[in-house]
Amino acid sequence: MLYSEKVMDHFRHPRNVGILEHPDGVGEVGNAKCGDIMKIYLKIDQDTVSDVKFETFGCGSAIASSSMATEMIKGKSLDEVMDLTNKAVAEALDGLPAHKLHCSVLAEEAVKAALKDYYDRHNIAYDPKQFSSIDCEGCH
Amino acid sequence: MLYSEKVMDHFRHPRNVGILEHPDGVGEVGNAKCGDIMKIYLKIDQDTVSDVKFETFGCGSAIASSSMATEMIKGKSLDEVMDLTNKAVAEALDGLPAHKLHCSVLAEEAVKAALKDYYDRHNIAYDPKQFSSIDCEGCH
Amino acid sequence: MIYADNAATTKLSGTALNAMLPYLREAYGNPSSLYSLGQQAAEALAEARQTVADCLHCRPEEIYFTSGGSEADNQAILSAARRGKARGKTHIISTSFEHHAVLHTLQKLEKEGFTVTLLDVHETGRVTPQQVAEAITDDTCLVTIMYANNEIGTIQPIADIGRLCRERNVLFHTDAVQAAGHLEIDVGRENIDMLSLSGHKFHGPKGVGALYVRKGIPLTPLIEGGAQERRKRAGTENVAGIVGMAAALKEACDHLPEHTAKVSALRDKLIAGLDAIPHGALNGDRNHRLPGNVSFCFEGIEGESMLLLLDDRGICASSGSACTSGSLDPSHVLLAIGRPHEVAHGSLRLSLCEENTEQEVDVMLREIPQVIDYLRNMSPVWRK
Amino acid sequence: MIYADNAATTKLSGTALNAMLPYLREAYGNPSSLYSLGQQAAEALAEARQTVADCLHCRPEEIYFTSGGSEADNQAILSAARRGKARGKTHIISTSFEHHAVLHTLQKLEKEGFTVTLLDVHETGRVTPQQVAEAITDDTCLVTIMYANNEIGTIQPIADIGRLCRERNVLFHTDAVQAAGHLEIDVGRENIDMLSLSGHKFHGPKGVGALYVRKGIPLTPLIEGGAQERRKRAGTENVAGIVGMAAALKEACDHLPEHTAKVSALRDKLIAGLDAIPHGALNGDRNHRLPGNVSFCFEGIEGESMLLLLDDRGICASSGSACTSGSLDPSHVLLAIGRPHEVAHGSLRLSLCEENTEQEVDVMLREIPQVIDYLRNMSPVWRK
Ligand SMILES: Cc1ncc(COP(=O)(O)O)c(C=O)c1O
Ligand SMILES: Cc1ncc(COP(=O)(O)O)c(C=O)c1O
Ligand code: FES
Ligand code: FES
Repeated sequence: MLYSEKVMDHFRHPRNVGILEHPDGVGEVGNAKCGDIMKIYLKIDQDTVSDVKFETFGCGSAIASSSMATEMIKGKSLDEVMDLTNKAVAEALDGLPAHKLHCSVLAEEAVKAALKDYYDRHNIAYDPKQFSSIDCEGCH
Repeated sequence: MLYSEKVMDHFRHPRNVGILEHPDGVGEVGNAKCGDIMKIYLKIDQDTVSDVKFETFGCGSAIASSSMATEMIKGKSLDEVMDLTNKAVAEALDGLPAHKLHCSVLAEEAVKAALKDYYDRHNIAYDPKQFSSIDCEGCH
Repeated sequence: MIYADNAATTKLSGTALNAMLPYLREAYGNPSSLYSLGQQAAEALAEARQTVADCLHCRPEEIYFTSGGSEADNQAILSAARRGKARGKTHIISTSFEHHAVLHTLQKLEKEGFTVTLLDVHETGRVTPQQVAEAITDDTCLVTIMYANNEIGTIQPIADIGRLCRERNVLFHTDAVQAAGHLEIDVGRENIDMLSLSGHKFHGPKGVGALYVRKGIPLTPLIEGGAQERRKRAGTENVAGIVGMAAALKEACDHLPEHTAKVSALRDKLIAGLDAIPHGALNGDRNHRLPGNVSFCFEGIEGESMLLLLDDRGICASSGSACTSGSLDPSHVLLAIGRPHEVAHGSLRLSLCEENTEQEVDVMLREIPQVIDYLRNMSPVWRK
Repeated sequence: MIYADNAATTKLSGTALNAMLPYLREAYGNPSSLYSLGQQAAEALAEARQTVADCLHCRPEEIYFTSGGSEADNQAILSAARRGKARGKTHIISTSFEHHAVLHTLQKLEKEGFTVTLLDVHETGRVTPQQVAEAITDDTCLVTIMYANNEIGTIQPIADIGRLCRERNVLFHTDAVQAAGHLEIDVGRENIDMLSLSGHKFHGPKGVGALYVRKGIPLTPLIEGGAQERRKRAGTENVAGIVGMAAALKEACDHLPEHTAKVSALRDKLIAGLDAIPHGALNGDRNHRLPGNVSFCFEGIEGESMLLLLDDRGICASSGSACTSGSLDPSHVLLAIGRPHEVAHGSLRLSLCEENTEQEVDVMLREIPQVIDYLRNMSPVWRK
């Protein structure tokens, strides 16, 4: 198979699909031209991700990466969220095909974009360098 | 099959193989470098081919062509022998593959060379133009 | 399992397999060998050549066997280009939605100094003979236009283009990989100078194809070596494959009207059903299309996830062409007919053959809308 | 029937055929397709690639599947030449008795301005590493020397040539079409940069081959198009053929010592028997030769008639290489080892495999002298 069992499981049964009605932070990355858009909604309570949802337009590995990424940050402290890497997402999925690694990058970036949105909305200071520019070209 | 039944029959059971002890004319054409040599021995009685034998170094179609040519001239008048063509030999064999047509040319030439030898030996006048030059290059 | 990806490849027919088996078992001689076992193989090749020639209405000595459609396309185009260059002509006309076997070969030639005009195929997925006529210059050495497109199934006006090229004394090659065995082809009547086909697109084996080259047109080898294929294509012949391809092509051509009627009825039912899905659109002309081709774009979703979910439901389909699935870019064919990038990502191709059934069409018409709904619900770009 | 032409082609092994059948029947998916049926084919390709890599002692990503030995030779040489030209190097070293797939490709390159040195192979049919060392100049971009010759079976000092080329930083390609499956090959240990092989020479199917290219060496496609073979060889993969080739190669490699012992004993018995025929001579080195190769020249006769008569007696043999049998010229290989034209015409090649038996050798040793006698008796150049 092209994808691992883990990828297929998360693709077939994605966790946390949907939207949050009153999110504390929202991040959207990718673009439709490239065929991948991910949108992450965060609910944050006492520096912890109390709820998370995602919407994804994209391939199997994009959907699985979104699902896995939301699972990985749910209930975690914002510091832990900040430590999420695309590598960790891909590993948690038992690997992705080389030309699909960018999907895990997108998942990391969507999570970070949502977090940044939370900081911005709540006027919480952060180091902008922590949020690398989210750029479609970068992952090709 | 590469060759017709007729060719294979003459190849497998060549007629008139051998040499004549006291021939009236002998013709040898082709050359070993090209992989084909034919030698025809004629016995001539009253302007008629009373006996003919051949030796051939060559491929299946060269052997069959020699055999067929000798059959075609045996018992024939010298005028009839002079009319033998490579085309007639090839047709009598039910055709030859294109790259093997030169073998029938060789057979015609060997017969003519033997006839010319007979004329030369017996000081019989003939038109030299009737005997086209026998040339290895010609049939390639 | 519902196999609806016959444009990617087909199931080997029983007839073709049975024709092949002797050459995979006892009749293993090399066709270049003199002894009977070899000559038996040589005769099988000769028969296969005659069969393929009969199907295309040409002479056996105009058929060259290759390892597939790609090789045939490469050789035809490079050979025509060499001939053109020798005469000082370095302009080639093609279309923007050819198969990559054609487009990449043309790109290679561009690097060598050739000028390539890729004609627009419009929203219909068709060129017009007028476009070809206008594009031909004194410098044009080749027109190469596919018989039918592999993704959207549109059929080109080949006979008209052929006549025109003959009048203007320009070589005409057509990639008929999707057409052979599916459409009636007569290379003489259609004034085709060179034509490529591939065995596995009409229930023949994979890895074998043929190139028709009209008598009198010089052909340059792509693969040099032994004297096979009258010195135009070296390499010990894939005897079993060639025999299988010929048997499959004959079977397809013998049943052409019957299969066409059956398959296009299934196609039309499928198209009618999918037409009902909102924000979807049929790709390519509705009428001038291959009997088995159904191609749609659905907004708001991405093709690969659709295919994976359909696979879970036992439906084999494709999105764009199979051979570019390693790529992230949307199909150049869909872009060529004017689909925006984001829409081109949501394409679905179902390609049918005579073995598909009406029940299968019903199942597809039940499952596909469900899958599209499900994915649209998950999509941030879909306004629910 | 006694089949003694295994250098021309071999009988497909039962193992290989059984490995192929599923891919000719139910597992007909296109390896580029996403759904399970396609991925099943993709996995079969991956496994076959691993198998071939194991046999050559390289990595699977260094194996490219082709349509045969000729295509592999063409692509390797053209690709190395392109790379050389880009670096300003246009000199290629080869030998005078390579297969035409190599020689004709080199001739094509000569027309493009390359300089080709063809090393003498002596009466032994072998080059020496010294010859290669002396021929290499700063302008040399490629050394291409066959692993073993197809007509006379002589094995070249590949490991020594490989080491030398590596030291001198020159690419080294070897046409191992006759060696693969018959000799132990280790591309790493032997410093081989590129290697060609062909399935049907070791009981695999016809029309499929492989090219090994060491990691890091750029490879240019010969056939452009889809993304198959990591974009280096376009065209829908001959899945069944590739799987069959891999199975056959594995079987051959697994039994190599055992088959070598058996076949070379038969070979030596045959050589000893034919040595007794007057005015005959073994072609090529007696020791450094393929386990199955027996090649003689017999004076005073011509090869084709010998083959036809042997065929009548149920013996399949060859004279020179099968693929040049359309030609009237004597074998360039026999001329290269110094046989005069007239002698080269009288060549006989018997090539054995592990399925041949001692009784078959006895039959050949009875029949061959009779046939030679018969033909010599008919020959005007034979002094009786
Ligand atoms: C040494 C050698 N190289 C190349 C080839 C070509 O292989 P193929 O005919 O499979 O293309 C052959 C056999 O025909 C061969 O013996
Ligand atoms: C239109 C068209 N041309 C060429 C090809 C290439 O054929 P093959 O993959 O058999 O080389 C294909 C299919 O893959 C095709 O659909
Ligand atoms: S493909 Fe668009 S973000 Fe990578
Ligand atoms: S081949 Fe020598 S005479 Fe024609």
